[in-house]
Amino acid sequence: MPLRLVAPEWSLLVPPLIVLGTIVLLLAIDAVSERTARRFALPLALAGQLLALGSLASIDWGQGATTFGVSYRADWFALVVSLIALVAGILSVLVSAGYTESGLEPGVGLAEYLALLLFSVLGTMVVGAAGDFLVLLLGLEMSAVAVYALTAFARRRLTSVEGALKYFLLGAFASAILIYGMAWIYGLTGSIKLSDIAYTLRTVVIPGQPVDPALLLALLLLAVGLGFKIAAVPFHMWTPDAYQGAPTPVSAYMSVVPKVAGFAAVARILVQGLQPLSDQWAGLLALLALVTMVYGNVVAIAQRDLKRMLGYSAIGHTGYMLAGLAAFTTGLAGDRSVGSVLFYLFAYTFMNIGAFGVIAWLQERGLGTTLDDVAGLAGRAPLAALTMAIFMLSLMGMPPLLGFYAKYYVILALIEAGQLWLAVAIVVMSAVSASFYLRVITQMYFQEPGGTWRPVRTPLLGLGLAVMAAATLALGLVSGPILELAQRWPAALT
Amino acid sequence: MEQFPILSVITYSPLVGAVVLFLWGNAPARAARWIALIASGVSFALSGAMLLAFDPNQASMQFTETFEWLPELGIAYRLGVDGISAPLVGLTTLLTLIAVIASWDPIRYRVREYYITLLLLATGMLGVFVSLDLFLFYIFWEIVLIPMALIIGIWGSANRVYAAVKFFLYTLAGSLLMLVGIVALYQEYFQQTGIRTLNVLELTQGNYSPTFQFWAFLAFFLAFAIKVPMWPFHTWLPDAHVEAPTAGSVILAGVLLKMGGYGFLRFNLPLFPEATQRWAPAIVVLSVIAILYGALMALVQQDFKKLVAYSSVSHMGFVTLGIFALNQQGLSGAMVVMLSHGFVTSALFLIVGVLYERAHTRELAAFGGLARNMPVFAAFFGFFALASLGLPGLSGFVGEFLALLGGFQSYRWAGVLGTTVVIFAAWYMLRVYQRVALVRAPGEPPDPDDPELRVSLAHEVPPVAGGGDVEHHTPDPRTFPDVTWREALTLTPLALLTLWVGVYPLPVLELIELSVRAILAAVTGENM
Amino acid sequence: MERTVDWLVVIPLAPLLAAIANFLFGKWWIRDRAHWLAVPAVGFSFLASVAAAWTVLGHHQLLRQPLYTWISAGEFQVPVELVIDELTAIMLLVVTGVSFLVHVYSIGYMHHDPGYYRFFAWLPLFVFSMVMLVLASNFLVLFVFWEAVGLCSYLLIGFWFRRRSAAEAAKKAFVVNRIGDFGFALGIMLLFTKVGTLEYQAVFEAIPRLSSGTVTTIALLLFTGAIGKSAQLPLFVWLPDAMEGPTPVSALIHAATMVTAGIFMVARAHPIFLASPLALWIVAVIGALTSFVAATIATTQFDIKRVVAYSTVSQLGYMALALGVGAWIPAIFHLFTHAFFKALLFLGSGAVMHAMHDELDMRRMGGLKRWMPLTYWTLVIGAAANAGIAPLAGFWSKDEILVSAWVGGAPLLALLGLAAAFFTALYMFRAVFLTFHGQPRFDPHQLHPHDPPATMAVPLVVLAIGAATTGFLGVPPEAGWIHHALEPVFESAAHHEVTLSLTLGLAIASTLVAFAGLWIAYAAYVRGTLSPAAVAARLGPFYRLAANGWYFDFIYQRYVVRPLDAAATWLWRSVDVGIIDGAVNGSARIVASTAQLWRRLQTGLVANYALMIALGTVVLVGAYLVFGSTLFR
Amino acid sequence: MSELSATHFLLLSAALFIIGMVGVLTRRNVLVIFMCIELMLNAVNVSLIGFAWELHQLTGQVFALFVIAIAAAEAVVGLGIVMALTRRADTVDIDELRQLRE
Repeated sequence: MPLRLVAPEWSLLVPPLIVLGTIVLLLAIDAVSERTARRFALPLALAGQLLALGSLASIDWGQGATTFGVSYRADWFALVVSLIALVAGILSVLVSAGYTESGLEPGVGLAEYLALLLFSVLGTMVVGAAGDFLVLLLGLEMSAVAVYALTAFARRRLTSVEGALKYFLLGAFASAILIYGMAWIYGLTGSIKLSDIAYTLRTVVIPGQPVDPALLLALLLLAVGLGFKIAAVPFHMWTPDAYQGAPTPVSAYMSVVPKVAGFAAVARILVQGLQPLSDQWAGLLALLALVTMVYGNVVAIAQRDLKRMLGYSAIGHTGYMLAGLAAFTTGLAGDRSVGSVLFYLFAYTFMNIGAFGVIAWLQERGLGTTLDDVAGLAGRAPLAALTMAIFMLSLMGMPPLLGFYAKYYVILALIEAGQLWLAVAIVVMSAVSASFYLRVITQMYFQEPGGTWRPVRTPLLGLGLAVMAAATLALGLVSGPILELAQRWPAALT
Repeated sequence: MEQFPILSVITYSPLVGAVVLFLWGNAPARAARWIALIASGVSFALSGAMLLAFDPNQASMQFTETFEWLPELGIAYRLGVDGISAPLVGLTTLLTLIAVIASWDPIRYRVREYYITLLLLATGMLGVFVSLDLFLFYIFWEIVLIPMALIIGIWGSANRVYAAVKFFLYTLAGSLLMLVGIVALYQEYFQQTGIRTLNVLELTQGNYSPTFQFWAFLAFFLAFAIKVPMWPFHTWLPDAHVEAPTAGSVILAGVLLKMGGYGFLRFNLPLFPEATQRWAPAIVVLSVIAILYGALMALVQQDFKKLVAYSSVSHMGFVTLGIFALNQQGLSGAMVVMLSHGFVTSALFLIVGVLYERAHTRELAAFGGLARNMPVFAAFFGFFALASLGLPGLSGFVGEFLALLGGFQSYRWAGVLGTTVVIFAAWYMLRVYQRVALVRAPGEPPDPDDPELRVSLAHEVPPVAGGGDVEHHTPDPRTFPDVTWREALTLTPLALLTLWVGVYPLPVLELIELSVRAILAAVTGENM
Repeated sequence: MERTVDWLVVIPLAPLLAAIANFLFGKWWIRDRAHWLAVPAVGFSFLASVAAAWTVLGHHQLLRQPLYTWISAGEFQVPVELVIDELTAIMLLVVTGVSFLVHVYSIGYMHHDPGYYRFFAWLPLFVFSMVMLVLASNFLVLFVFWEAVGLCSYLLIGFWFRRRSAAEAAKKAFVVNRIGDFGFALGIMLLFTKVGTLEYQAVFEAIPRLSSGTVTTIALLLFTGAIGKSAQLPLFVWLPDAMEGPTPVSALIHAATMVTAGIFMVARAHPIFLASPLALWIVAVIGALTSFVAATIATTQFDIKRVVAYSTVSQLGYMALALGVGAWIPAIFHLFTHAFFKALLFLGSGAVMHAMHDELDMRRMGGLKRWMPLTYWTLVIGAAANAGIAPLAGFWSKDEILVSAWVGGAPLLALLGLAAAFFTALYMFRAVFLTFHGQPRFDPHQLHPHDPPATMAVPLVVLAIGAATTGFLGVPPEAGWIHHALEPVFESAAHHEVTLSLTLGLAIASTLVAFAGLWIAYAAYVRGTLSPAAVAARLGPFYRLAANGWYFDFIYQRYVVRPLDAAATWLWRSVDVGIIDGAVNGSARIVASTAQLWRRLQTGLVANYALMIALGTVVLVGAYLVFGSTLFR
Repeated sequence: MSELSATHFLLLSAALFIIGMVGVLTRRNVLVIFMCIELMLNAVNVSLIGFAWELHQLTGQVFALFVIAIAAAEAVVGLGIVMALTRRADTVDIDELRQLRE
């Protein structure tokens, strides 16, 4: 019989295709001439992502259409993930502006840098939209591999390479474990399509009955692999090193987007694919969440390097988000678990990239990345200090900043799911975390400035910081619609 | 009919001032002061109007404002005042204004930032008192921490960073559990009624299981107990007070501590009546301990500010005692004590500030005989010292007597023990007054015809370490000028209010009477 | 019957306004014209009181002027209301009258003092407080001005605040009074809790409904207040120190205001005390002991003002004794007479001080008689009256107290009072002789003693007349004018039939005792036939006991004040800073050290990282095997 | 002598996977570690194909192909990083890279 080729629903693919196009263009102009690339790459990257962001509106996400069979899903979940990924991408480009102008060594194309960055954004979007293991895996690796390269971008600095190498080796190691888990699920359910897996499992798993140990093993392998991607204790070890080693703008980026990809994968795999096993994995997530938030927040206290401290704080926040997922109960409309996590990621994007952004801003001005370097910042650059203070307080979860709302929704989800103890753990850990976030503010406001200060102009970076600060300040007050959007996930994942 | 949103205006006019100052990047110090003065003045004037317009003959909330905010989570922007919060709003605006004036000369460093912080603080405090939505309340409650910590940490004295961080972390840790409590309450009410709301007035309607009440009460209690502060959660207070600048101490003592007492009245009692009944005895014990303990601590302090700080631990003990005596006299008394403590202790901190401006030390050993060259100062100090030791005819007595009477009616022993403090209060207050204002300056020879030997009473305990060597490197008290007109301006209104509430407290009592009765009705269950 | 009038308020108002004016404008504007406000004001309120007394006394009238509601919290209502009945009227006369004289006297005495205006601000304030105290219509208002009186005493005793001794004495007076007030306040609370009101009439009507235990408790608590205010055992220690204030203040405190408040309050609350025999008995015992102890102490003092001060304590003891045996009218009667001769004694010794340039030690006086005859004679009258020499004021009132004590079932206490009477005569005349007789023990050429100026002399004379004559208001005993005047207030009080023989017997006994004291004093200090030193030596420990005020101050200082300070310091250093704050900071430190410990896990070795991942997996597997596949669910 | 079944594939892949894992944990040479990871990935491929063979599907095998592609991509980036490393500090001993720690 003749072979019939089915054209995919291109309309659903517009946003990722725009990003892809931007990447191709970037590489093309880089190939054409270094100079034009240096001039146009940045605007191009920004324009491309903004365009993609705008194109999100062109799709009716409500009907959850799919293409490539069911492998690519354009549903609410995909929308929110792409949204966060693109916003994070844009902000990261802005944060990178200063670095790419001064920090890059000659011979290393700015275009490459941005291309890699966009690749990883693309990968994250793909993860969000993945309908089966294959696409999901491709997305994950796309987002990860690009970041391995980015981490090593400051090649002359050994720590950069070291961080990259650690990240890469462990990342590959974890991916292997992850894929092994996928393989087992495939073997046991006979499909790699999330929906089919869920369908098959429903027939296999009877609540109250012991589950097939092989299935459990597979679940564990997946958990380990994903736990690595989202930097959950004890699979977090790469995080502080990579964050500290990488160029600051990259740290900013990798502190958010790969995490988004990771959580998107967790949601797709566990919540959508392995939903029938929720009794098994929800408890597991709760345990991981507890360990993660405790370890991250406590160890952060002992840090003096800001990037490293933020690395540990990122682990702490992973803990909070995991707690949000652990609040998964039914997957029905009332269930806030995934919604709260999505909102948390959204909030986290602004405050964390912002925090790293300020550090980058300081480095532009010849300062280091330790606590002593921010000493007396309030006297020197009141606005910068204020911005940093806003991000710190937001990460701390102080109202009325964005971080507070995020935390509030997670706690809400937990308590509605009856997991009071996790909620308590969260607030206790917030108190602990306050101590090290506060230390930054103490340094900036209560101490006298030190170190050399080289005044330079970094308009784009400044703009980015302003945007993020404003968003952190104000978005909380109007968090209603965003939350509502994130809250539509059940329609997508069940 | 759409009424003028007076509460919002009162609450946000300081914020407006802060924003103006923030935008005006290079505002000169004078401009900053004036803007702050205007902003706080507007807020004060409006709150005065609000108090005049307030109708004491209805227990329900007045001047209410409501906007839907996050309806899906039952969160709305709800404001309103009753007899409990209205006077506290007035107190807050007044003390803010006084704080602005009191900082006029002493604050010379980063003036603009200072007033921005102060005005933010004002908005936060006002928000706490006017918001009727738990979410909104919590937001304001936490907002207050940041500017206060900044004021202590930036404009404070030697050991300020430690004090600021301690204040911030301690109070934050206390209030975070309240957040869980709030959400849990929300969920509990939802499961009962199917309504998602954080409206305090609505939530009070629900009846919750004793176990739930027990824990939720605890979650709220911790936050408020630390703010009050109750024994043994008080240790942040002396540090914070000692390090804070004068205006900071004024606000801290005058308003922030009241937030705790207000929290008890507004949330713990009406929301968790059974739990209140269950916890009351324990809390009364703590209160009595606080009353006596604070007084004893004040007895032996060598640092003037520490002394006043501990004395306010003792006074706030009356507040909690009165509240958890759970009877009309107790609650009214607690309210009056809160107001009176707001006037008197704030004034005492201003007094310390006056001295600090001149001597740059707070060691009692550095002072003496000030009544001669600073008669007006001595008069003010004496007046407020007497008010603080609960002399009848001044505001302190009315509140403390009512609170003690309330405590006595519910728990005899508590009343008896609590009353003993009248002795200690007199003792430490008069002792410090004598040390600072009477007799002679340190190093000054005694009055030639002072028949020292005839004193049958042996002398004070000699000053403990630190006290003795201060005289050398501090200016001679004999050279201090008397209070400036601006300092007098800050003290006079407080003095008048103290006198007024002491001599003719009826209007205040009537203002709070109905609301207090409503709360009691909610707790004891019988309808009014 | 009862009448509501609207002019009572002027009695307290006049001095109050004077006080405020002098306080606010004295320093810059009024200065040494202060007395132009104060003296007329007090005089005016004296006239008003006379008018009030006129309408009240003997007409069975009750004047009442409601002012405003002070406190209202639920059922707790406290109106401020001025009420005048016979008792109040008498008190008003004493208070305003004596105060007026003291004011006049002060014009001369305080002349040249830098704080002149201040003095004439506090003095009228004192009068105001005392007047309000007696005019109060309920216990709380009474308490308010009870404390206000304490405040005024603080201000006036510490008038010369530059002196440490004065400051200390003032503080001591206030704090010791506060100890009494503590009991008083509790009494009021208990009263309200039991009765539900604090209005005198309502309370007294409700008393019979209360259990005897409650009534006793209330009575004793109230009396605690009186112990503090009226300087009874064991709280009398503040009164002698109160001498640190200017002499007119002492006169005011001891004679007209302050100390009489306690006696007045008990008399005012007599229905409560009548309902509790036990309380009455305790009052009587304390009174008698006070009178005796104070008298012995007075005998050993050399500071003229202290002698007089202790004599006040002793006289107050008599009054308390009278109250204790239910002899209300004699108590008030003695209060009345005592006011005159005690004020006289103080102003007199003030005059002496004035002449001797503030010398107080009688050992450096002597022979003053020849320079200041007027002072001498007035003082002699005062001393005699105090010593209870017939027919002066003191004799009648004191004698009546002894009689009522005897028939009131406490003959022993009466004997104790008699003993006290002996000492009274002894120390009074000892003082007189030491001061005025014999050879001058100072250099007459250096300081030339002289009689005081008119402003001071006139009050002396007036008071002397009073001290001599007021006694006859109580003649004949049990049926004098004052008895009839006060009858209606104390209707409920029991009446004992007193036989004439008993009255005469005790009168003779006390007179003999008094003369005995007088004779010994004469022998010791004028004739010199008996050496005080020898007597003191012979008495040994007893003498030392008395000379040291029975060691009360010593004991308080050693066993109350110091330990309390020490305890507080310990509590602060070890409990507050050590334990409580230590716990707070300790928890923070624990978290920090945990952080330091855990960061070690991050070795930087990839192998360890991978190992962690592997171990993590194993642990999770283990968790599943142990807890089953559904942990936490 | 039994029929070749999925179990054999799975046992083989498990063995390879464990060997690779142990290698990663024990070896110190970056390249060796990387090879061990490749080994693990290939072990996964074996089981994928085993399952596919068992389920008579192509999916698993396609999946395996993609895994190989991913491994290749990782190899490129990884070797790039290793080159950067050797250029910067001429060592491939992972244990000497511990500037970033604690």
